[in-house]
Amino acid sequence: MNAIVKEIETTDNYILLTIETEEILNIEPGQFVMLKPKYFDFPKPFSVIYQEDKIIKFLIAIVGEMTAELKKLKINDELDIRGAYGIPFIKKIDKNKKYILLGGDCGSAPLIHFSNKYPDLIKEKIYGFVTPEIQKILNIEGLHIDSIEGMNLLEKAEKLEISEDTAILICGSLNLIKHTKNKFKNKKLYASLEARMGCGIGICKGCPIKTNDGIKMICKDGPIFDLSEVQLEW
Amino acid sequence: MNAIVKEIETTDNYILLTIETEEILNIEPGQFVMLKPKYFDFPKPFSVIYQEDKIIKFLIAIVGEMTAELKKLKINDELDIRGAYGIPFIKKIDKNKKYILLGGDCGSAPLIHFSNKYPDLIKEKIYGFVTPEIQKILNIEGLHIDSIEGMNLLEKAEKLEISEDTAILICGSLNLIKHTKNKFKNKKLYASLEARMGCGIGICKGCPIKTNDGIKMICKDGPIFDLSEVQLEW
Amino acid sequence: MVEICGIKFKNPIIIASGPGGNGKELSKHIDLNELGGFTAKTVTPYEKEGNPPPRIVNVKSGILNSIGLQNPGIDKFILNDLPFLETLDTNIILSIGGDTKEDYLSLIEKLNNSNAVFFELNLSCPNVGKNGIPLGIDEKSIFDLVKEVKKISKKPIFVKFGVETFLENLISAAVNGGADGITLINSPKGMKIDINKKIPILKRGFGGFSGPSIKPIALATIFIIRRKFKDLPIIGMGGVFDYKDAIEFIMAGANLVGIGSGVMSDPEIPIKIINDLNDYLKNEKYENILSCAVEGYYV
Amino acid sequence: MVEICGIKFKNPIIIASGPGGNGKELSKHIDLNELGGFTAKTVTPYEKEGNPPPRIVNVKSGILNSIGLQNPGIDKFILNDLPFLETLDTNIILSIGGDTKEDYLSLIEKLNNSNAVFFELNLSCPNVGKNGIPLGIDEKSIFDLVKEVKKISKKPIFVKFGVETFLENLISAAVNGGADGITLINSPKGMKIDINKKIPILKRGFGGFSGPSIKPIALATIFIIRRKFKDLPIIGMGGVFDYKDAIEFIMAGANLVGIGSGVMSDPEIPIKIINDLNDYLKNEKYENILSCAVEGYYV
Ligand SMILES: Cc1cc2nc3c(=O)[nH]c(=O)nc-3n(C[C@H](O)[C@H](O)[C@H](O)COP(=O)(O)OP(=O)(O)OC[C@H]3O[C@@H](n4cnc5c(N)ncnc54)[C@H](O)[C@@H]3O)c2cc1C
Ligand SMILES: Cc1cc2nc3c(=O)[nH]c(=O)nc-3n(C[C@H](O)[C@H](O)[C@H](O)COP(=O)(O)OP(=O)(O)OC[C@H]3O[C@@H](n4cnc5c(N)ncnc54)[C@H](O)[C@@H]3O)c2cc1C
Ligand SMILES: Cc1cc2nc3c(=O)[nH]c(=O)nc-3n(C[C@H](O)[C@H](O)[C@H](O)COP(=O)(O)O)c2cc1C
Ligand SMILES: Cc1cc2nc3c(=O)[nH]c(=O)nc-3n(C[C@H](O)[C@H](O)[C@H](O)COP(=O)(O)O)c2cc1C
Ligand code: FES
Ligand code: FES
Repeated sequence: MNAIVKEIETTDNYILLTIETEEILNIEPGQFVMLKPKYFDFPKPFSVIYQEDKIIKFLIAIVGEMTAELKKLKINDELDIRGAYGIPFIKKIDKNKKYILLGGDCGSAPLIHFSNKYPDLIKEKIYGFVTPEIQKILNIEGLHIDSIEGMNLLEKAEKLEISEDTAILICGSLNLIKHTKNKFKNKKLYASLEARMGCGIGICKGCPIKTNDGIKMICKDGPIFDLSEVQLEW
Repeated sequence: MNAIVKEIETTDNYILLTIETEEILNIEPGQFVMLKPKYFDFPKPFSVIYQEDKIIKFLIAIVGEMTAELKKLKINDELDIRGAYGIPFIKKIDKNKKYILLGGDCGSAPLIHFSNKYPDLIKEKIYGFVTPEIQKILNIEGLHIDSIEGMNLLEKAEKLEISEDTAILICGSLNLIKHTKNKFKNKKLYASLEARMGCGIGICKGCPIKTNDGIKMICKDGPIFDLSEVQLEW
Repeated sequence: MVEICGIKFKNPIIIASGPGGNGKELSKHIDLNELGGFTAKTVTPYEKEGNPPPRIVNVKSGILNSIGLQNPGIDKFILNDLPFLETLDTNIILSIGGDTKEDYLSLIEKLNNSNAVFFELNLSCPNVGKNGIPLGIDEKSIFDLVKEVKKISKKPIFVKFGVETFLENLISAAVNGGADGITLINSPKGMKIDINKKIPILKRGFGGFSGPSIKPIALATIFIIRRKFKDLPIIGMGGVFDYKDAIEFIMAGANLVGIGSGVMSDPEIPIKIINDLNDYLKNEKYENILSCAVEGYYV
Repeated sequence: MVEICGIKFKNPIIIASGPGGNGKELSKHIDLNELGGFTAKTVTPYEKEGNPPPRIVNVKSGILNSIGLQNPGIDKFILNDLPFLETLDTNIILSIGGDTKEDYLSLIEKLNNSNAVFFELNLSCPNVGKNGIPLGIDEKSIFDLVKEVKKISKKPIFVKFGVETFLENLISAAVNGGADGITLINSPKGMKIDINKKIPILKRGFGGFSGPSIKPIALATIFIIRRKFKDLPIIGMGGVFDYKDAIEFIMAGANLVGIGSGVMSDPEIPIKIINDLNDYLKNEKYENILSCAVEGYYV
């Protein structure tokens, strides 16, 4: 589907991108879309930080070729978008618990979306970034800036107090996920996983994760998983 | 070199494109540049209809992949440009003659450039287009619209009267060139030739033309040739 | 609209083996019944869990994949995947892969009574073969395999090849063995290195390279083979993303055109191609676009 | 900064044979003395006028060329081109092509006293070979040719190959014959069809395919060969357009990196790469980026 850029704010390493889609794509927090500039042949997966009607916002870290191109977008430039894909967080998580949201860098995007839509399920928000750079484009409650707090996200996570009715929902680096899983062995932990994707819809077998129930696809069976059901190492 | 789009006017089949280059490229009428949108890997040759300081204008017919992409350009979009290449018309032609300019479609571009810079050398201008569509973006003296004149460019060319001090300078389809060459066997005829090009600077041997003096490259040894020195068929 | 080996296809567009899965997921996005055909992902005698991630790497106008033939194995395939495919109103092609001749024979036996129209022997599995030489690049193995397979198969046999130096000899071997058609091309080997980490991105170093980048190679391969084998049914594929690509493949010599990576890029691509091709063919007869190579242009 | 076969190169970036011509034209656009080396366009015993136009076709992220080895022939080359090349303060590699062993021997004799550093045997000329099998894909011919050439050559011999099925056997033959190094890859065959005219755009049907599209194939080829031949000097090329590409080639196993189509796209690309690579190498030692394949990562 066609979409056009409505607004784009950038810092050296981040983009806050607002687009308008041709038709409404209903996106539940945790779902992602496949996105590409017109002149790319294959799209890549991006979570959504905000969606209402035809407006969708993304928070994107500039890490490689396509994200560098996304940074160059100007207002009215066209994109291809398809989705929403993946299982909404709300469909997999235990709704009787309150959630500590642990976002690493742009992994915070779907968590921000989630916290806005389901404020009652939230106990604490921690959106971790290394430097204050992100504040230029993102001004929300819950920002954890390593250089300001004097500790990084792993250290912050270590210090979390988790009561019986609390669970953690993580989206960030594999390192963050593993570290947290290790620390809170008997707690309810969910993570939204990432993988290089081909199709985004479960047909190509490109984004595998080992689970207790065999190999699953992160795009179709995730991206959110209960950490007790997956093996993070292959 | 970087250039940005300053203005773009389009019809169904044509583009009048104005760009501003980073630095001044001095372009003599008859010379061409190698142009590409940023996301193409290889540039293509385009003549220039106007250049002053950093401003360059092109008249482009939409015929295939790259020209279709050029049509989508918006103001401030970036392009890669290099040049000017090829031998200026003025360096090859007989300056003691007056010229009938015979342009077929966008082949008119370098002729328009030429007639503006060397008005004293011009006897007649004929810029042939099939339909009046071009008038939406090009309003100049010399337009020959087949559907208005009730004859096409070949028929028009047939009717030309050529005195001793007159020569013809053609830029258009191979058909137009051959036809005119055939009709005016003993006259002084020049044509600016086209070819699919790789480098534009004579290194790749990609744009050959057979001449009385062996195989030459249209990009480096042309694009203008005295029609008595080239064989148009291979 | 197209007939090969006595089988009618409503249009020449089929899904290539692999990137489209086994239909169930894709059917949530497009109507598979509109397709000319659907090739299932290569199935092997036993379950394969496939290669460790990453399995997909983006490169210029293409992707590298290292799926490693992940598949449920023949028995689970018959139980869980085949029944769905058999409900479809489109021609099913079953792709099979193995390490030995016996593997292929047992797979055919188990699938012989399905309503699939063709079998496609995928001889390009990385781990297939004897003495380190994959079946797919050894004339004698190809001939033997196809001959044996033909003895028991109730369906026409297609053999799928990659780009090889003496490809026409390999295809001759397949044809002499009794192959009814061939599929061209399987993905060439491609690689990308993470220069920051100083390691290849794929754990095996290289993977299969597909998408628009390989289209010129696929076309040249099909064109050259079509010149030598005027009547051999050819399923062509490699970077088909729009109807113009499909027409190029048909003109180069393909009877059917497979969409692989295209359906990954956008699951609606096959349907768009079918519709656009339909419009195009309203002005042109299908026979008129068959084919550059056979017509002898510049041959 | 790089030394192979006893020859020092100021940097690992050279111009590949063909797309850069014979230097004179390119020298109007860049300073050739900044290059690690310059490979002249393949020269043959007699003048070749090359193929009829069109010779260049643009495809996705690449070009097809059908130049047909247009060159002035060895005698005019020596008269008109070699003297200019010899004035350059960069290493000259002379690429030679012929139809027979005798062709190569006579070319070497005529060029033996030039100040070029290497000879490169281009065995991928379309019209070269015996019994229709090009020299470059026949082990015995390669072995014989290289052995004879080595007897008379005063310079190290590089052999240039395309992507072939049993490439390592061909390279072994060259090495056994005495080859000092190899050049990988020559352009694979590619094709594009004009669907309006219903004919291939190139009159010969297909042409040589080069540019960023083929980069993954070139890298995989070099990587696989480097694993087998740990110490063989390799000149790598195929779609190098920026310094990151060059680093990938070095990591995959190339000692020198050739720029072909890149210099056609923009003549300044080689200089940009040299400068960017210099900056990169200020932090990294050259040895540190040598090389994924040899270091045994994921091998
Ligand atoms: C479900 C899902 C949701 C995502 N949501 C977001 C988001 O909201 N914001 C955001 O900035 N990024 C998000 N990502 C990651 C994003 O897809 C990658 O950063 C992007 O594809 C990189 O493209 P590139 O061409 O710039 O980088 P490349 O040149 O392909 O790679 C650069 C670096 O990024 C890493 N990388 C590449 N692809 C992925 C991937 N698919 N997932 C994780 N890391 C990758 C590589 O390891 C490499 O180090 C998401 C990924 C998934 C799977
Ligand atoms: C010196 C020179 C000056 C030129 N000046 C202009 C100009 O001012 N305005 C303009 O509109 N065009 C000009 N052209 C032609 C222009 O380069 C082509 O139209 C363009 O490259 C087509 O690109 P494409 O990707 O859109 O078409 P493609 O998809 O490559 O081809 C579409 C059609 O265009 C024809 N074509 C392709 N390349 C060329 C070419 N290099 N020359 C002629 N025909 C070609 C093909 O035969 C085909 O029928 C010039 C060409 C040359 C050599
Ligand atoms: C993700 C992926 C998985 C594939 N799996 C198979 C397979 O199981 N069997 C097979 O014969 N080919 C497989 N292929 C190859 C395709 O069928 C096809 O031959 C190749 O990708 C070229 O076509 P394309 O450019 O349209 O993708 C696979 C390709 C991709 C990209
Ligand atoms: C226009 C053109 C001409 C070429 N001529 C030759 C040649 O004369 N001899 C040769 O060995 N290779 C020739 N090649 C192949 C290149 O040297 C190189 O191997 C190939 O193009 C891949 O590298 P690239 O992608 O950087 O161009 C030519 C390539 C092109 C594009
Ligand atoms: S990306 Fe294709 S299966 Fe997940
Ligand atoms: S385009 Fe390369 S020589 Fe003319």
